[in-house]
Amino acid sequence: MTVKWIGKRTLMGVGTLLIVSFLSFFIMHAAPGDSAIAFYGGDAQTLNTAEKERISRVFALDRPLISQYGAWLKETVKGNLGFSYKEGRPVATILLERLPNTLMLFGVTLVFIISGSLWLGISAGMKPGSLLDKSISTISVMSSAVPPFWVGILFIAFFSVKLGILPSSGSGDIGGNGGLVDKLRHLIMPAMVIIITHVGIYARFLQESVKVESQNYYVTVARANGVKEKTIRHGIVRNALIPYLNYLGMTIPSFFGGSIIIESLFSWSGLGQLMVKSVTMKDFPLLMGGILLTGVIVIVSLLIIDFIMYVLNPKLRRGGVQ
Amino acid sequence: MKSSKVLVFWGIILSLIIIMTIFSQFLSPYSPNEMNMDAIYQPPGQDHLLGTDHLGRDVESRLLEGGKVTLIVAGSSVLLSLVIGVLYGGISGYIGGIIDTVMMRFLEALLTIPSLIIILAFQMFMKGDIWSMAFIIGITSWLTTARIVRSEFIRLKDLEFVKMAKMLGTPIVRILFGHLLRNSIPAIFVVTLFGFANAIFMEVTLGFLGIGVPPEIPSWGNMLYHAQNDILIGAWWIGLFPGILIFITILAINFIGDGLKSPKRRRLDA
Amino acid sequence: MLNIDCLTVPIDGRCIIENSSFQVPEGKITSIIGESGSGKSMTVSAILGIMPPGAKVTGKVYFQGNDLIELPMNELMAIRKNSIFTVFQDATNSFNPTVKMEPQLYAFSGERKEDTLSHFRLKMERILQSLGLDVTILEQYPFELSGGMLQRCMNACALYVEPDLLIADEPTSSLDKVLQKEFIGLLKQLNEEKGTTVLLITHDLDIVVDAAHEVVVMYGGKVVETGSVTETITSPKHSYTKLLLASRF
Amino acid sequence: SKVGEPGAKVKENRLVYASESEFEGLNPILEETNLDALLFRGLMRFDENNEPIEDIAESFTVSPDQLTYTFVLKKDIKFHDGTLLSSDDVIFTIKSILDDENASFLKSDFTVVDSLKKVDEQTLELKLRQPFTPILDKLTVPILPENAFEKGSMRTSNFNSHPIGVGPYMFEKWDRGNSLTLKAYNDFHGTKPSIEKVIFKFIPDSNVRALQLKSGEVDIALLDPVQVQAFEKEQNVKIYNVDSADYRAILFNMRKDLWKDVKVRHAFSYATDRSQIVKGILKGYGTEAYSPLQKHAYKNKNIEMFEYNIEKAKELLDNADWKEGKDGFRYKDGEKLAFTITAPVSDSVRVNLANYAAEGFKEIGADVKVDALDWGSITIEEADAFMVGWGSPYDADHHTYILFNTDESSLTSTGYNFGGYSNPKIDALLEQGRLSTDVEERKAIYMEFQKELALDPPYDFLAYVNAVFGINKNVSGVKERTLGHHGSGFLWNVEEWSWNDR
Amino acid sequence: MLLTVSDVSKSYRKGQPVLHNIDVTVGAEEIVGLVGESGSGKSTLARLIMQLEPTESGCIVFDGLPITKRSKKEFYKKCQIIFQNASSALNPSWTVREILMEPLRSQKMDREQHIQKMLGNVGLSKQHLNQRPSELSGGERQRVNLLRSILVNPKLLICDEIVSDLDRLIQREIVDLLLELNRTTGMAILFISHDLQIVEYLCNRIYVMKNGEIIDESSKIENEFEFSSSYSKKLFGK
Ligand SMILES: Nc1ncnc2c1ncn2[C@@H]1O[C@H](COP(=O)(O)OP(=O)(O)OP(=O)(O)O)[C@@H](O)[C@H]1O
Ligand SMILES: Nc1ncnc2c1ncn2[C@@H]1O[C@H](COP(=O)(O)OP(=O)(O)OP(=O)(O)O)[C@@H](O)[C@H]1O
Ligand SMILES: [Mg+2]
Ligand SMILES: [Mg+2]
Repeated sequence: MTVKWIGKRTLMGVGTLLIVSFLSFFIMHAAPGDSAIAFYGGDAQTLNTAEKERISRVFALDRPLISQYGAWLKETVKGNLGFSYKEGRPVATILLERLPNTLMLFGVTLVFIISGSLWLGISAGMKPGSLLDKSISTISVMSSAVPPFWVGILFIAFFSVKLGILPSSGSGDIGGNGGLVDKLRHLIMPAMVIIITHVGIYARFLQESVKVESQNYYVTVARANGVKEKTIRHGIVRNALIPYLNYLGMTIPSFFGGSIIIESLFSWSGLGQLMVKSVTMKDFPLLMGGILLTGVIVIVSLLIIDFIMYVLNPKLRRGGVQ
Repeated sequence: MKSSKVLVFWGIILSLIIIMTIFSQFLSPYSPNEMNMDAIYQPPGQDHLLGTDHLGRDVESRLLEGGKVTLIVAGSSVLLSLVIGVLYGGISGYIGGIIDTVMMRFLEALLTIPSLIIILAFQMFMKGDIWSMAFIIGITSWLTTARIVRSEFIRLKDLEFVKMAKMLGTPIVRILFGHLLRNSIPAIFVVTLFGFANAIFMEVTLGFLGIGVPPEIPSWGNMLYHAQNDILIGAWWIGLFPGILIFITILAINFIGDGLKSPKRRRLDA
Repeated sequence: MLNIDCLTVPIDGRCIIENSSFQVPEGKITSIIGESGSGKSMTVSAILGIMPPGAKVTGKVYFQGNDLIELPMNELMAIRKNSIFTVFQDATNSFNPTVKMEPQLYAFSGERKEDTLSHFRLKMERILQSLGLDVTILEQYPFELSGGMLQRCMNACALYVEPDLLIADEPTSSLDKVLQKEFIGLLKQLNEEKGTTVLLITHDLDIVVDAAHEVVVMYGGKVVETGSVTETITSPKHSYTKLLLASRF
Repeated sequence: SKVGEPGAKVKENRLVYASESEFEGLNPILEETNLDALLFRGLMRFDENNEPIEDIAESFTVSPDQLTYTFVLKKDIKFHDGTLLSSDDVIFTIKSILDDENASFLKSDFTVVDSLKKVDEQTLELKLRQPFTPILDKLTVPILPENAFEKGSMRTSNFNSHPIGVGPYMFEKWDRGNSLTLKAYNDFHGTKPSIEKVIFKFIPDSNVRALQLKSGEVDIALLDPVQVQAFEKEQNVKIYNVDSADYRAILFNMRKDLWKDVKVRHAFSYATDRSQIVKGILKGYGTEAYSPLQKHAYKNKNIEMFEYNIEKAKELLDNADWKEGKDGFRYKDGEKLAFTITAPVSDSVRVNLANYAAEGFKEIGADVKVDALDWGSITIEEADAFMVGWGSPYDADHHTYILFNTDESSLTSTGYNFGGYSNPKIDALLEQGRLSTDVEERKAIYMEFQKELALDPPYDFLAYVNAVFGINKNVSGVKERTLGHHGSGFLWNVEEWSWNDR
Repeated sequence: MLLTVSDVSKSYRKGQPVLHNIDVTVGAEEIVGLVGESGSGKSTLARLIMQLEPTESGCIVFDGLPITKRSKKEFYKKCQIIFQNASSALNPSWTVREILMEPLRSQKMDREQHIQKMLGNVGLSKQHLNQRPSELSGGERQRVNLLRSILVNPKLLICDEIVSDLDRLIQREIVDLLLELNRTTGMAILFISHDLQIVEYLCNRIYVMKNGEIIDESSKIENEFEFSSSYSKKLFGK
């Protein structure tokens, strides 16, 4: 049953990826603007019609869209993501350079956001009306009401310029060979900013669902019959996690969108920055590769989340009708 | 009881902000675009209550006028995303089956592409006015609403009163609106309010990327965008005030959304 | 054993229970009957101290000499754990939907009495069988069982725990006649053999006549009549009781 | 650097440059980067006065008909990989630029080249289709080593990420998204570099660049005009306010009816308050502009400078039949005096300029809007008006012929005449300036050209913007020269720079 | 026969049939009872008849015609169900008036008046019209439910344990109302319950279910039912 479920979900994931590629390909191409100009970036002013046509021809941008997509898909299925227009290097190489950084930032922030929000959300939700409960609901809203880039600039001004204890940009020391400690030092600030501005909302969400779950009849019944508090809490958390995970799954993609700004502020060379750049330059092969890669990351995360939900929710596992 | 007091308090705050921005024309001492190269970076004081910015424009006037823009962008984009989300999620949830599966995969796919990327791709639409900005934010932010509406519809669809309605021959439109939509309102309301806060952020974020509303139109977003340069110079007032207003507005919306969610609004079947 | 004095419960300005007093004598089966919505379940909630938000409780609820309403939370919890077991009215919603029956039943019964899991299994299997349930239900989830089955699971826990005071709110409402009889039989047996005091809420007069010693009649949030079963059945005083008795099929 | 990086303990002999953006590749004929001067050298090179002088070329001769150039190369110039540079490499470089497959952005510079001939390893002959004095400027193009390229497109070559040149610094390491390190090349044919390493650190955010300059994490950064003030008190940073030939102007798109009447163009030129722009937006780091050759030796001071004059502007509009309506805006045949200035969003100074100008035009009854768009979304030929930035410190022909000649329309030729500007007199002058070889004659031609241009303006010139760099106080050897766009070329003599304290 | 269920089977999970080979008929103007062990499949059968779930095998014929997708609409005009849980069958955000208007949507008559006239039949008063389901007592809700179904003028009404959670007095009221309706409008009723006294009081014929099968059937003869199987005998204490 479980194996079958995973198989089915994986297949669906592949289908989703296909839709993602199709959509992004057409959205990007349908987007107004001339790819030849975009291609020239800062030199765009020194570009005339003849040049534009020439560039379009070189990159086969003058072929019909559907055949371009077909060609792209064929290459991609073969495991070849093509060459970046701008850099001329294989897309896969470029992406792989960025991937570790992105996974690191994504992974670290996600781990802290999840563990932080679990801890805060559960402890606050279990004591409705307590000081902790009230302060978490207020502080979480407050923390999520400050724009992340503001927090970032303040952090730089304080930790880098004033105290001089943390490097303000980059994903590794420029002179060194990029050891792990060095990497982590660079990671602290961008990760902190994302965590601080996000953890509140998730904690809040969990807190709410813990509270709602605690109001359930079965909790009252268990309490009234002297069931151990530990057992009761265990059951509540288990059920409260389901909507929480659902929400987490729904918002994971926005991590990539949201982190773009943080990445550019801290010059953290991740996929988000790369994608923004490739959109503005209309570097389609790179962009498609980037979207596909984030797509894989997102879909794998969703798969993991769905799997946890599947384990937590016997209704899904038993294939019963709701 | 207590929560309703909170509701009233934040409701008043929010309406104050809205009223202030609506009547910005009468309240602001200068025209929001009036530039004065002799009065650049003036700290808050006599002539300019909240100081001036890098083009010598009055921060207070821009703040009021900008609020209008930001709130219009946020408000109408939320409205748009609400309409799309309700329709999409409603259809998907109500019809179910293979159509639902396909629609949900499609939605998942859209969810996977960071919306900022889509917005960047379509920034051409932003040319000109704030409505196109609202449009573009709206069209990229309906996904959560759609998911929520869908799950609400799926939940409600199985309830007996909906089954009864089908048996009573109630027309489908009435089932959709009268039974399903009307009972999803609490849930939709909450996501919509959070969506409002999100839209303000999106406006700010786009401002940060330099692709927000046109530069001659003031908005909290592009004020904040410029203000990041001003921090270094020490012109704290340019960023502080829009920052505070965004903060308070989002806070107000959050608490209102919350207040409406938590009281005993739960249905008897819940 | 249980002595309720002048119990009043208002919620949001509306009196759900008004000035009600009655007693549950030790070692007896006392039954509450009454109109639906008259406050029977709310009385149980008041006894256990699990009121919905916004509700206030005034009056006294003496249990073994302690006023439960005044009692600090930890002592109340100790009493709930050691002396009282309650079968709630809504059996379908009394279990955590995502946990299998076995750990849940263990938490309700075995764990309370600090029995080992294997000891629990042995005893529980016997009880389940006596209630016409298969042991395989232990491996199932609540949503896979019908309402009647879940009700019997709760009843099984009550029989397992053998508490000093058993409160049972409509314990047989989803059971058919045969199973109903069987459970009432076991209840009487428990009362007779272990001396368990029982507070039984039901709308089935046959059960009252069959099982209870004492009866309390509630109507519109008030206790309108108390007395021994035989007395009340033969010569009802309050007009509602009269009506109720007259309306047998 | 005071931030606790490993290098902080021993002050390393290295220079960290805060780079605004990361490059996609380092092939100088595919993309222009500020590393080019460090990694590569060309036949010619601009000196302190922006005159082309020999670099790789030992000497050259020009045929009397001005069509054939013969270059003799210096001996023993070695590429960073040790191979000798020969005339084959020069020919290869120019041919690659002309090869459509490579889509080089430099192609239009060399379309006048008719043929290239190798005479021997050290000598080559370049033939032009027509006389073209500025060809020497163009030949400052970096020379690429032919045998470093595999077969196939240059676009996907490994060279682009591991470049080889003959410049004073050679490629060492490229940590993508983070930094790029160059190290001194000891076989360099010019002055041997003193600083061991030059590191380009990619910091897209201008604030962060400034903050890092403050904290000492970087040694050089280009500053926004508004940021400079904050550094004036700073002990460790020296400000270099470098003159540049880089001007900003509002391009009138002559395809729009509005600009057909020269009175209207004049009116808007008069309605531009340039002194306020320099003072307010550029914070004094710039000069008021009135001519495209203002930073050139051929500058003409005796032309119309469009001194700010609202009354005159109004009068001109009145004469052009744009009459003021009740709402304060002007109308002609029921049409409102309105247009939009398009500006690239990535350039905040241009956006600010557009904004300020637009606001100022309201005073003469024009309803002017600003569109700040991404480069990819801008089609200059379709805009009403565009905020251009041109200006070259080099030959007078450089940023004039391709901009204002009728035949250089961006739509039909390889030129950059975006606005479809056409004036027979200007055409003739530009043509003469190109063909003439006599310095005095050329000067006269370009003086006349500037005068004529003011009478029939293609642009509303706003200001020349200086490049303001903040540099660590201990770096010496910086030589200022008039710079090109966006402070490019500031590192032109980096091999002569050195640290005082290391 | 008004309703003929022949040879219907159903299982939710493979190999565990909930219903097998069920044959049930309801004649015109007949009141039929359906009793049986808890979990024996009574509610499932009711849902199958109402086409709320697909049958696995067998067929259901109403008024001489098998019910298909296309005839479903017509079928619902003649056959109605009342679920056990009265509250969840009413839209919580509608008033009683709106709820009662629902079946009358397409009718041209003065609907308000019609409803007011009918209210009395189920013992509700005009003031209830403006209340919402949450403001009604359980008994009242069940009556609103009943009234709504009756407004359709069905030929057959299926009642799934509609009185189990109510007290005797309210039970009595509702049962008497059903009898009255049967007498005046000739509406047939399939009454599912485990309350034997009510079934015996109300029905002309009774089916007994156990383990997903109909194990017994008996008609009322001189106010008495005759059962053959041992389970039914035990159930009815005979
Ligand atoms: N949380 C609550 N808030 C407000 N009113 C409530 C709440 N819970 C119950 N009531 C009301 O209190 C009254 C008594 O409810 P209770 O559940 O005690 O009735 P009951 O006698 O147990 O009825 P039944 O036989 O139907 O179970 C009802 O009118 C009910 O509507
Ligand atoms: N959705 C479902 N999924 C799986 N099993 C189900 C489902 N619905 C019902 N069942 C099973 O089908 C059997 C019959 O259920 P049904 O609800 O028809 O019983 P019933 O006769 O109405 O019982 P009761 O008197 O308790 O209401 C039960 O064993 C139940 O567990
Ligand atoms: Mg009750
Ligand atoms: Mg049932």
